[in-house]
Amino acid sequence: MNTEPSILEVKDLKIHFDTFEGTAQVLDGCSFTLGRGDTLGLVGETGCGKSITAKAILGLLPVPPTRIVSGEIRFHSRDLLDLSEKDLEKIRGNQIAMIFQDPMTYLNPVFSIENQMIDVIRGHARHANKTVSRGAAREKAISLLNAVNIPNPRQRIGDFPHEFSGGMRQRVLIAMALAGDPEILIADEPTTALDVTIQAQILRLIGELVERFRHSVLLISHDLGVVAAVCRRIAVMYAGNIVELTTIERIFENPAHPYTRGLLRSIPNLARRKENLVGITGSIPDFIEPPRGCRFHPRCAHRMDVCQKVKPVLADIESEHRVACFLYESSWPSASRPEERIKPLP
Amino acid sequence: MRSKKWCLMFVADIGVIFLLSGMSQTLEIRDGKKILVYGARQPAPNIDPSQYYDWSTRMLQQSLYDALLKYVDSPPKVIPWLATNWEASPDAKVWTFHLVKNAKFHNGDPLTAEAVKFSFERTLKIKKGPAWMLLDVLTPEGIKVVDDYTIQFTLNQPYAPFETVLPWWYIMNPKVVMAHEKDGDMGQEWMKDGDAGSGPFKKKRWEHGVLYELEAVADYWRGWENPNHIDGYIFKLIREASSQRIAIQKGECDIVEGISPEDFDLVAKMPGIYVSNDPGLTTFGIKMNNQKGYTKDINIRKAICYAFDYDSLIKIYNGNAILEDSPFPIGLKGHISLKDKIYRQDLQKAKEYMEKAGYPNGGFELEYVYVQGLEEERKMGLVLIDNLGKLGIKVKMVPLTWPNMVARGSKVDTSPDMIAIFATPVFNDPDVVAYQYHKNSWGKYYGTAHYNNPEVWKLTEQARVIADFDERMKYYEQIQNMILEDAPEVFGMQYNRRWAFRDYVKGFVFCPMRFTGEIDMYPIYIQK
Amino acid sequence: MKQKSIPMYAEHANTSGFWTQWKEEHESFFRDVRLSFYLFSRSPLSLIGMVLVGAFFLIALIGPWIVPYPEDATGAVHMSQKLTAPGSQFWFGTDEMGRDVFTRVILGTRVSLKIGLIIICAAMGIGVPLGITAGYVGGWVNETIMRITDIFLAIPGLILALAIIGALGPGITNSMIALSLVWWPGYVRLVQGKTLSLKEESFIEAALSVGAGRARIIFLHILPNCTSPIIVKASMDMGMSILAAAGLGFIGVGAQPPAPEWGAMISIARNYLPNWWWYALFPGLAIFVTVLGFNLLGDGFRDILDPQSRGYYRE
Amino acid sequence: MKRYIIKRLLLIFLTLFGLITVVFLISRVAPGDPARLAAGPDATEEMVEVMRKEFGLDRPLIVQYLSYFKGLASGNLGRSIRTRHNVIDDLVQFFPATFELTVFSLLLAVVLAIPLGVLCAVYRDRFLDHAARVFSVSGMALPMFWLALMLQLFLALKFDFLPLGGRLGLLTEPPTKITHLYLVDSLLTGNWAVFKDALRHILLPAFVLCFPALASIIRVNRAEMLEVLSRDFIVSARAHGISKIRTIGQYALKNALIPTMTMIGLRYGWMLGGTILVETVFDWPGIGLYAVQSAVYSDFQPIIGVTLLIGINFMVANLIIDLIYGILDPRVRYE
Repeated sequence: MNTEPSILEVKDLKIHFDTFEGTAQVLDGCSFTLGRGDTLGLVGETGCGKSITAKAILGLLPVPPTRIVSGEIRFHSRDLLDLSEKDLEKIRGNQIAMIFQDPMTYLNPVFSIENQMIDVIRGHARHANKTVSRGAAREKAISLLNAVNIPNPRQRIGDFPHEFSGGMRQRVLIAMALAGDPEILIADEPTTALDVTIQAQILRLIGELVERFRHSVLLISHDLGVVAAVCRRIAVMYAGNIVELTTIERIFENPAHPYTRGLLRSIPNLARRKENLVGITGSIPDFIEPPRGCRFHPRCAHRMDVCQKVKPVLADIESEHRVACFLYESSWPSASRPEERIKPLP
Repeated sequence: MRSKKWCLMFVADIGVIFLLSGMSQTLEIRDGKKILVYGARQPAPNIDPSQYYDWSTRMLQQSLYDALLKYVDSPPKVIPWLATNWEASPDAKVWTFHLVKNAKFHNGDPLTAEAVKFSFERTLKIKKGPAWMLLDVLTPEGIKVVDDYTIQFTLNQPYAPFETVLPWWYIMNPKVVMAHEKDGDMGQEWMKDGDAGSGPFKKKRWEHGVLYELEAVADYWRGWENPNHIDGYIFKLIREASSQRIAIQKGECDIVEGISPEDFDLVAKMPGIYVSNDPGLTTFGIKMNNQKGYTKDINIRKAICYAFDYDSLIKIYNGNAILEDSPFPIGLKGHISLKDKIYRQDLQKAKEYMEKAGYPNGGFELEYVYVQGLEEERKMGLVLIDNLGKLGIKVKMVPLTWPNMVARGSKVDTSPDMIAIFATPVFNDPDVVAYQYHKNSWGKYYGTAHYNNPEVWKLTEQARVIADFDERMKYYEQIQNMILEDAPEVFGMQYNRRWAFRDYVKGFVFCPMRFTGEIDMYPIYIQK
Repeated sequence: MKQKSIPMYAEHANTSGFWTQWKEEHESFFRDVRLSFYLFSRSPLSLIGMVLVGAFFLIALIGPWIVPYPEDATGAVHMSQKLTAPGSQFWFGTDEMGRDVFTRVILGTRVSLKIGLIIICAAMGIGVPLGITAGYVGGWVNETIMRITDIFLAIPGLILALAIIGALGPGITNSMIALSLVWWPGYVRLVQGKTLSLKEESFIEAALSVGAGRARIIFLHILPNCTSPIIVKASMDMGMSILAAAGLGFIGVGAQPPAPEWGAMISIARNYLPNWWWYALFPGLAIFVTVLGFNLLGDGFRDILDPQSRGYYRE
Repeated sequence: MKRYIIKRLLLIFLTLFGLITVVFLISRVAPGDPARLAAGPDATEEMVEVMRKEFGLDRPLIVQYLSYFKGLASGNLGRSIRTRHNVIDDLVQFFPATFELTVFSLLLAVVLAIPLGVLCAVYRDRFLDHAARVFSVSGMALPMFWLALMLQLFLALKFDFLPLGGRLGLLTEPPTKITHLYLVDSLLTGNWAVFKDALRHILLPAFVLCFPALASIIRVNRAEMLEVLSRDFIVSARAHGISKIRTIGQYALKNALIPTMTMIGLRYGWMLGGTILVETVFDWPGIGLYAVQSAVYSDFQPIIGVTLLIGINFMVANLIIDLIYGILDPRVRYE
């Protein structure tokens, strides 16, 4: 379906976090790609490293205490991790934009929407070595607000964030993200803080915008349903690792990783309401002293000896379906057997 | 020297400082006029001669106003001023004064006997400031204008020291004063900052809390003796002694008063500065409550007198003080030296008296009250703690504000065991000091001892009405001996009055009748 | 609840299991303590503060036995050696009465300690009960107490203290009274605010719902929960009150001679500047170091005890 | 808004009423006899009585109290025994000096402290941050009067770099009185020599006075900046490509300024309190010095007057700060 070359490639990204109790290995070698017009959902429990990944792409992690230990983030073949702050500023919003979880806290409460949007628009123009007058920027802001279906944008643009409802605020944030006409839109839990009905509206809006502008989208959510509504592909994360990466259809039809299965089972479903909802026993592991081998093994019903010693890599089990689990070792191509691909942990 | 060390420490900064340092000034010459700057600590918020006096106030009053007579020189003498000559009746009750004919006020009005009468009446009616000096002996009815230039005072009772009081009763212009009368206040409100005088200077700039500037009256009725006389002076308020010192050192001030004894010694050695050093009449004593507490016992009082280290008083003033040798200040008219009887430190005797009093080992505590912020009194208190400690007496130092201290001393019951008092005789007559020991002085600041000896009181009353001075002297000799014997207080010392001058300031005449920092600016001239 | 659980574990108490269990049970507490020590030890400034305050208390305690001329602080005078420069005999020089400045500075710690402790205790003694009453009872009682507090907070403390001393007369006791009288409103505000917020907490509601009495709630629940902010404030105030008392001493209405109070010493010493600089220098340094110590310690305490300001390592 | 201001003003009046009552009661505890001071050292009992009457001290306490409020309504704050002037006249004369000093000092503190606070937050745990923290902690621990003396010692006495005290040089004529603030007046009249002189005189006292304020404003601003910089909207601003400088200098600073303003308002009041010490050292003819001298003389009308004036200043300043809040933070609603 989509064969365009990837424009964003995250390779083996490892991020550590220094706390007083020790170093938390919050991202442990995470890799994925995003093609033009591609829509990828990143799913996992809270704290599994989804947001960290998103912020790392835009260089928004505070250093210290965060440390990017290794890996690459290639955007149009440039490694974003090597870029200076100045160069990153040119990319942020202009080429990669981000929509955030809680529209209240992500809008500056003491500036009007007008001011904030004009700043963003003029900032983008400046990065492109153009100047935009305040008036022109204002017009553009109004048209953007219009595009995200805010009623009476001309009247409302001068209002302050607290004068908008939650859904409206999210629309404003989306409009701001669109201001630079970015290639990639990263949406970090864009609907989590919203009512269910509003959620649907916002998701529909994002879907429409993707159709219209052909953005590539990286959607981050803990909710499989949300991801399914927008994305074509999905990456399931567990404790700093991507454990399964496939299309949205396959994940529902044929979930491979035990964690993915558990995740699916824990979704309330009208069709299955007679069955008991099954959660996954145990909880997210300690990041400071993570379990050896597969980080999921303490919670895994299918755990084997190898799981406790060697970390499985993400490997194809069929086309467009990659899983990191030793259960599928047999279907791995010989080149990706663990003994050859990774060293056992010390 | 230490200052060298400082310089070395901050040698790096010196370049910058040279660039930015302010120039130091000498005598201000403004439009060719010689304006002298006097740096003083005490403000003069009310210069009405009928309302108030203290040293700063009186210094300005002496410049703005004239009186019938004037105190000059040391030992002090009374010279004719507005009055050319005067006579007293043999019983010292009727006094007649003849005025100069050319005296005129600053606005040009002639100064006549009418103005003299008005001024005396005003002070007596308002009952403030110097009124107490004559309130007992003179009523407005007793003042009579004989003719334009003759005035006669008839006293209620004979009062020999009358003429010595008059230099402090300044003559005001009735027209100016009454033109500013409000609600029958006899111009009190306006006169606080007003000028209704005839003196050698007139008011120029008045900035309360900062400075007062006066300018010389070019055609002063008495004329100017020296052609280089100053054309005016600024009475500048500098509240800190150390700042005053810097000011004279840098030449920002031409005269300063009241800096610490150490600082006086220091500036005296500096080029371009000289320091005057003259014995004053102000006595320091530690008054003891004669009627209450431990100090009621004369033996305790004597023990304290013998325990006190008198030499430390001199040390506190770096040698610029003399010890009293009589209850009357040395240099005051009527003083006799009682060198052999005066108390000096003698711990043996002190202990004997403690035994007599029944406290051979002490074991009690006495209060020492002094004026908040008066450095010398504080130091003397510290000496007292040290000295009386040797008798087993503990001393508690209690600093009070002046009014609180006087309030406490006003009654026998509340008057402290010991209280530090500086007292300056206001006029040159033995009566002024003798009367401090009279019952009528009880409760005043110099009467806080509540001295109780009716015999002394009787002698004092008798002496003050006698016209012949030699006759009076017999009484005062007896009085001094009796007071000393009763040891109502620790007779302390008289410190030297000192001023620091820039060397081009000439003509200063010291007169001990003037208060601490007070200078008569009339004779001052400049010679470079 | 906790007490019940102990015998349960006691069954296998002879093994290390008990301790493991107990530790797990109190894990959050241990984590807190560990965190506190970690934060405190990570902050060299807090440690310096602790050392300074420790030294201050120690010197105050043993002062009279270590100074070379203890009598110089109680009234002895030696006029012959006045204003001697610092040297081997007098480390900090002598003052205008020939007394050893070093002795007086060292013994000044006692005066300052006394001043600080009394002011803080008095201020707490007035402020804490009023604050709890206001916060707990609420209504017009709260209104009245807080309005009165406002009056005292309406002008800077030093001015009000000056006015009070102007009436009572100068002296160390009066300045302590004056400063106590201007210091308590801060505690009322603090405690009242804390009480108000605690009242809304679920554990108070829980205590109320099982019928706990008023006194029980105040002493068992509210007061202990106020201790942390009170300790933080008190340790900061300790320094500040010493500073304020020194200020009063400096303008001449505070401690009186021969008490070796630092502010009063400087007040006199300023007349001997610049030539006899040591006299003003050392007492001032003593004030500075003492107050610095208490401020640093207070800062350190706040970092530990006040969870709001922690947040140092959040994402 | 209007209702809010009126309500606040009413509250201020109420508080001032309480304040006067408290100070008035305190003042009458005094054992001293102010009339005696006014009458002079040698005055007779009769003369003291005259003074007592003149100052109204012979009347019962309650009458004095009531008549104080009566006088207050007509702007009469009683009379100072020490200066013999009406307190209101004294205050009018001395307050501009204090106002000039405190406002200059506060501006100095704000201008220095806010950029420093921002820099410390941005360069957290770097050298500048540590240096500023040491500075601010010691700034609050330094006895103001001692710092003043030491600066005098070095800058004025040893090196004659700045004047020792006072508002103007001894012989400098004050500028034409327009606002009574020498710096402003000399500028208005274009009198550069006087302006320079006034500036040289105000530098040391203003610096000393602003020292604790500087320290605490840096602290508060740093803490608030850190807090704001960790907030989500900063992340989103950055994600939208807004430059770091703009994010910090505009987006974060405006948020951080809001709590900082409270500290600035408080500090204005504390500075007024600090003038007691600073004016004493620098011989600055303002109400602080006036208050100290009055207190030492047990002269109470001026003390009540100063208390009242400073109280008004403090509370009005806080009201202004609260109104500025509304400008800075659109979420604030006055009710």
